[in-house]
Amino acid sequence: MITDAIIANSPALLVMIPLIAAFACPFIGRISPAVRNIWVVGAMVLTAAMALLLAGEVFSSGTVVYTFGASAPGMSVPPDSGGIPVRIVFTVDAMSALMQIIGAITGLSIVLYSIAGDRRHTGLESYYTLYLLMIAGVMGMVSTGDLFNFFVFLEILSISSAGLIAYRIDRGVAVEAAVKYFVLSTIGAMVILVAIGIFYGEYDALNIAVIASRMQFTLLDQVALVLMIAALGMKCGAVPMHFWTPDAYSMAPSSITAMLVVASQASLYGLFRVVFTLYNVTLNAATVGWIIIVLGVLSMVVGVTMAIPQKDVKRLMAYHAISQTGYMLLGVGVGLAVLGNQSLLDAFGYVAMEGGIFHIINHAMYKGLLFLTAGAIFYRIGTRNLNRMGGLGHNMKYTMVFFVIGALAIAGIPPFNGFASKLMIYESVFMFNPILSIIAMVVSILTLASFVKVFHSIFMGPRLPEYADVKEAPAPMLIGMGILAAVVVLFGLFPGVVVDHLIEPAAQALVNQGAYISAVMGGA
Amino acid sequence: MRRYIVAAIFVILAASLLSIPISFSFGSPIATDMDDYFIEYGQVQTAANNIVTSVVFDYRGFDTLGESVVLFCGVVGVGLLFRRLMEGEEYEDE
Amino acid sequence: MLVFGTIPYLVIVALAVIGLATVALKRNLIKIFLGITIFESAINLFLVSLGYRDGAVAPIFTDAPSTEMVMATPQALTLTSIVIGVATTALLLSFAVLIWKHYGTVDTDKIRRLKE
Amino acid sequence: MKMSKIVRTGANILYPLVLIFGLYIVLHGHLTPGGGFQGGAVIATGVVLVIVANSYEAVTGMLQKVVFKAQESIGLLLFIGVAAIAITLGLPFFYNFLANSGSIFGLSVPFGPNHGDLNTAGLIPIMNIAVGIEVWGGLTVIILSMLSGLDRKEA
Repeated sequence: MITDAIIANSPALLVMIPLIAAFACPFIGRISPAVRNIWVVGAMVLTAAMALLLAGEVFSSGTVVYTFGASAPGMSVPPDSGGIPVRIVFTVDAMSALMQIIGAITGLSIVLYSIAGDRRHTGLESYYTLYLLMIAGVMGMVSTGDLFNFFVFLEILSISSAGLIAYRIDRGVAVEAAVKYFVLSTIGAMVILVAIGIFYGEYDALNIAVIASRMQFTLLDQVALVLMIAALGMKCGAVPMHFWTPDAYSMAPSSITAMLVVASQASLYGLFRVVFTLYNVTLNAATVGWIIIVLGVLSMVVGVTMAIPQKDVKRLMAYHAISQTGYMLLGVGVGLAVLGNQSLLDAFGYVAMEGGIFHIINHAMYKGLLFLTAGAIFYRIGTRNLNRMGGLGHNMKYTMVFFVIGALAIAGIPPFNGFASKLMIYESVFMFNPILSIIAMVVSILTLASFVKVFHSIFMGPRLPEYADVKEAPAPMLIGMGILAAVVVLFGLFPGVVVDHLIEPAAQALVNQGAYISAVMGGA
Repeated sequence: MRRYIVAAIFVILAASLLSIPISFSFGSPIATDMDDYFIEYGQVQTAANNIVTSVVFDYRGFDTLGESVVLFCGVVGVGLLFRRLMEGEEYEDE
Repeated sequence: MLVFGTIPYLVIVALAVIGLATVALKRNLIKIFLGITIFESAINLFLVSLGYRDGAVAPIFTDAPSTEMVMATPQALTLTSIVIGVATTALLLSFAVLIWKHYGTVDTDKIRRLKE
Repeated sequence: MKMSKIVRTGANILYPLVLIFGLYIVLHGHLTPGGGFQGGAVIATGVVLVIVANSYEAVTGMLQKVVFKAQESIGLLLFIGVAAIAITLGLPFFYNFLANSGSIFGLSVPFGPNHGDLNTAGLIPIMNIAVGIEVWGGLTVIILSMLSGLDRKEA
């Protein structure tokens, strides 16, 4: 009875659990820090369990539709409404479920990491409240099937992130980074709202499925598409709009930086959802596909070239994050460019999209891991400047191992997960356009070179006198990093299983617009 | 150089936004089916005379929860920014 | 009435461009935040004017005889958008206070310590 | 900084009226223009009026941030709580199970013009009250936080 209710309401509970935990967190935090930590970890474990439960449901029996406030969760279309959903509908298909798994795994490891890492700081109950709200924002963004609801969750995500980026208020630079991030993301969100208003004015609907089924691709729709791509591209840190990324990523606490990676991927999910589900074949797929490919290639090249001269380890990793976002855009963009052509899609389009989508989950894992190791190093030695580090491999062996795993994964070295997704991208993109594939490989080599340098300057060399008594990172931090590292290795060892069971349904769900529409509107 | 880029962006933006007045006509919306449903059935279904409230709290109640959460985020964020730091609490060295 | 049907949206476009121009061209943080607020207002106006029908009344049933009513959803969306705007503005102004505390100025040219 | 006696007395007289007006807007959200957000904002304006008329130091003892923070959390928990009751009844989140049920706030309303009854609309008035409590607390906390963040020597 209770399990039935939980399964039936899992899409709502996925957002409700972090929200309720966040609302109560200021109270709980007054009792004692230990109780608060248990509360936050418990809420996160429950959320992760709910995400896995829901994902199991989605991957076994197809898209889950949850209608808020209807007489039954599946009743998205009221019988007397003439076939239109009037309420807010959560539409969880394979792609959403994949993003929820990413959010759940990363969120859980980050929270384990932060209960050790931030013990000596003030304002922690606000910190965890905002952290839980960030989780709720990500989960809501990837689950919702309603454009305005998407905007609301986007704002929840940006406001909580902005507060957390400025967490280190004793330094002006952190506040400055937060201002930069927040001004840009507010404008981005407002631009998205203009696009939503345009859709509303044209079709009198806010549900993605309804708008998709009525899409005419008029002049207004083209304007809305441009606005959406620009705003969501900015939120995910693609290159012409990337300038907030290094500042925000380097100034936020490391655990928040790892979460910001997931947040930017939720925006990437939004971009894919708009392009594939909202427009699909009505748009000129080749043109828009090439726009996304160009964004991706620019991100790859500019990101990696900016990364190489950086002295601040987190700033360097932030530029690498931009560069890796380029791979996802490239893979999915190639899939979009051949969307209308079934034979090309079968030949390499699906593989390219699967590579791009696989890279999303891989990137969240290894980049989160790298930022967490950077945070552990900062926690122990108090600097992020590469020139002042050295010889830490003697004292922080586990951190070093985790860093090596993350660095090899980001550089695309087998047997780690970055290799699996990059190989899919190289192969399929080569059939589409060899030059793009070669650029991607060169960028990967540069990434490896950059991380070899970083590894050498942090861990190698003689034991420095000022770091002689540096200890290993505390155990909860290592557990948090260990979860991510284990996922990185597992995905790298068994890419076939992951691709078959998680990635391929997600790619199919993106391409198959008709299934999405009929899931909401009941085959209408 | 930067000024020219900004100016170019503005021209593009204004031009694209001008498609709104070209396509929409104030006072005569193009499609109205969802809102006709609200006006016709909202009063009976939710028993509220104010259709806007029935949309805000019933049909789109989840949005309203989201907007309260946004306000909560703002409040917690402002509280986090104006907190008092502990004695000797240091985050960075530079 | 093509002209009347166009003017409100033209005003909205003008407001939006003014707001964004303030954000892009001003150097004072407070003015930048004001620009964001103006842009938000333009969008709120846009949303609420989408639902207007000529000669219709507010969608609230009272003892007054029933006539045509304007669309209700845009008003709900605008309400949400306004509240989000309040939270945004509060956070932005807090940032401005903190920046002023650290640097003694809110001029973006003088406070830019982050590397480009 | 302290305002003149006239302003302070005026604010003290106006404050209860503002409070009652705000509560009216909150409670009648399902019948007249208004609702939880608007009413909560009106009440918070009343609090600001008191702060502006008296000096900040004089009101900090009376208006404690902790109380308003708790009020905000309670409002939100009430909101999500009443929305979640539906789950325990086997209905989806946010289902308005009180509307047209005959119990509290449960009277039915026929279609068309009528003069309205406070005892209608099911969960909507309860949610309005919850949101009103939340906005009242939230906006007050924002104002108090920002005031406490200012350097008192400058003011």
